[in-house]
Amino acid sequence: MSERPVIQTRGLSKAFGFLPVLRGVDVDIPRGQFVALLGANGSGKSTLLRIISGLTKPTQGQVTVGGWHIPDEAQHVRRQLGVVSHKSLVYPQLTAYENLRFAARLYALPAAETHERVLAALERVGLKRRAHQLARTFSRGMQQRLSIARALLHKPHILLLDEPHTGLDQPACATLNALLREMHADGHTLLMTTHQLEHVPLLAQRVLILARGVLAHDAAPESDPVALAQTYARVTGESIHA
Amino acid sequence: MTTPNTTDFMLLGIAVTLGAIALYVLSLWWRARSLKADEAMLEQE
Amino acid sequence: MTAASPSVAAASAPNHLGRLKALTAVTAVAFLLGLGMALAYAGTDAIQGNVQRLFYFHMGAFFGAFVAFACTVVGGVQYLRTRNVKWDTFALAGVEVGVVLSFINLATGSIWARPIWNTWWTWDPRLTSAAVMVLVYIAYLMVRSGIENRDTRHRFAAVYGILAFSSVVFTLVVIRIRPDTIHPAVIGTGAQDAQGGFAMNSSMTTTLLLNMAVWVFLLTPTLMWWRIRLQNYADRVTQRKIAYMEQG
Amino acid sequence: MTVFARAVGAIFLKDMRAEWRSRELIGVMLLFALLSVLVFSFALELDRLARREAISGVLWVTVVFASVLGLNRSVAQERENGNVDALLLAPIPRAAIFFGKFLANWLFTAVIGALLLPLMTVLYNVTLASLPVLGLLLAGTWGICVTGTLLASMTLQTRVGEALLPIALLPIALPLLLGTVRATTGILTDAPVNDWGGWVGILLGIDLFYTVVCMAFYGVVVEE
Repeated sequence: MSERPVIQTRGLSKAFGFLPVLRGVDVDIPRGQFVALLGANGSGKSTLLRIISGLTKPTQGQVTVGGWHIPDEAQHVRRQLGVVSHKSLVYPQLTAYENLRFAARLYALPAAETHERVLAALERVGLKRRAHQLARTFSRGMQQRLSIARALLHKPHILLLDEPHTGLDQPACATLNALLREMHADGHTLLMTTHQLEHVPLLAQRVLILARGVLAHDAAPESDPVALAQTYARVTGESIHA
Repeated sequence: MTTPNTTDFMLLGIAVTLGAIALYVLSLWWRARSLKADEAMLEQE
Repeated sequence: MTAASPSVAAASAPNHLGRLKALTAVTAVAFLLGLGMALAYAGTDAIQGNVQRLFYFHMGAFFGAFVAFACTVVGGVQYLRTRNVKWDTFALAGVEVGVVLSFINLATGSIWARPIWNTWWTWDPRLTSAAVMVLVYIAYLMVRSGIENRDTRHRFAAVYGILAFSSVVFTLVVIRIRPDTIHPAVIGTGAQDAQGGFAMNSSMTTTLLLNMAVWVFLLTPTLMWWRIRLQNYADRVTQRKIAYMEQG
Repeated sequence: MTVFARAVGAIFLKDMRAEWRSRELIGVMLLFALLSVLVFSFALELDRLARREAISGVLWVTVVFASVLGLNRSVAQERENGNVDALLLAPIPRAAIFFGKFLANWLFTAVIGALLLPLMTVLYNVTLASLPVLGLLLAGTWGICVTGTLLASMTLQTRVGEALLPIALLPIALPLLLGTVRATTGILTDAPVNDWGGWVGILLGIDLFYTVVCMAFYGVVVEE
């Protein structure tokens, strides 16, 4: 691959006090790839995502995102990143429209375009009709869609998703997956952690498994969730139902 | 004018001063002792 | 443990126990010398009597506490710059020793005030401020103990330790800028309505200087050093516990 | 408009709008302040002279505890849905996040204080509703909110949570309180400016110091 990876880590380590969480992680993610990051609770996958997004400082090692160094050049990275978490990252007291307009101001989007772009983003996630309802009245799935609209508003080319399926029912998961596939088709680079293995073969091109703070598995996903669950159990020593 | 007899207060003050330092040193010793006990337990297992 | 965290380096720092014991012996001798001078060498104050002798420890304890709390600021700033745990330990030792010394400062002041001001305590700005100073640092210890994540604890402690120093500075300056305190300023000019001030003769000055030196340069560093040793020991034990749990 | 000012404005306006919708901060703070003033008026059966000496204490204790309630809520709102992460992910300086939150908190606290002035003027028959006292109120609440916003961001990350804020904040804010209470009492008792002017100087100095330190340290407090 001639192009430099969009996300690259070298010897990445993180310890919380004496407790090592990551112990030397090397990952290369090329542009446009959809990567699923798996691992047991406490395996460090959320920490890895937070380090890449610049929210957590690594103890040791190098991270570059889009060629910029983290955390020293994090301000250049932030515009390229959209982050969706299992927390909704929206204000319940504000309407969907107001939430996005606030995000637009934080990202200093041109004021003249804000209105159009907010409506376009709401349209994309199917919330346009609800633009002026309070986010508090939204179901979990709708909040998650609003969260995705928020993450996409400034047109980032990298999406980091920290367990986006948590708390969603079946139809909401399906809507989310459809949106994610669309992002991927658009050429976004996606890095997603999840506990629900059944979504992985539908979405990801590549599966990484973290175990005890190191990268223990790196391959294309098995097309069958059951086979993936077996791989997962073998690598992490922990069974998970698919 | 005669100098008042305030020796009792002086002695009380010195006792409090020495007592406070002694108590702190004792607390250091006490904490070190309980750490030693922890360490010994780790060694046993 | 593959990730060599700075804490590991701090925990395995050279021991220096011999030097610390020597320092402790010197401190003990010097402290007794200071005590002896305060009791036997310094002249008796004609107006206040023997209780005035407490003043040597009262001042010594305050400036010892001042130095200890200043160490907390240095430790906090250095920790935030380097993220080396040894600076956090330094800052913590400063707080604990400072609290003990400022307690001595308050207690001796209060005991002196009983015969001289005819009250144990008065809500004078400086006294209030000195009492608040102790409370700030007790709050520091409480904030610390409320945080389980070690890195977070060190960061918050550093920030709080730096903010807390404002109370120390406030205690020092309040007597100079506020005329309505009754606390006497022994050095320099103080409030007009200060009560209980006294003139110092040469034996008193010598005793004061010696005691200040002992409290600031010997007692405070010795106590802090022991406290740092204890913390390093505690960190080693914690590390071993974690290593043990990781195996099991 | 600089990045800093734009971000501060956006966060401040966002807080105003959210508060306009829910009224949860102002409502709780105001109710607490009213109750506190009433309880004090029963508890301290003050004669006319003693009232003028003690009233600034009643005012300031009430304002500080009301601000603690507001600060805890305001910072907790950012943590509930992980919103503080969204703020930290945006391409804006950390200090701008802090300053925006602080401005909103300051406004809420100052509004509560400003409402108390005429109320206490009526209840205690002491002329609190005057421009010098209002000025002191703005300066005093500035320092309390600037340290309070920083400390609430810290204490809400601890095990003890909301209960720790008053313990951490009160001793740090005490130099401010001592200054404001003494200056307010000075104004109320018609003392010459020389007697209490020094306290105003201390107050402004501490405000400035706390503002600089807290803005500088906010990044350290929210990073992980």
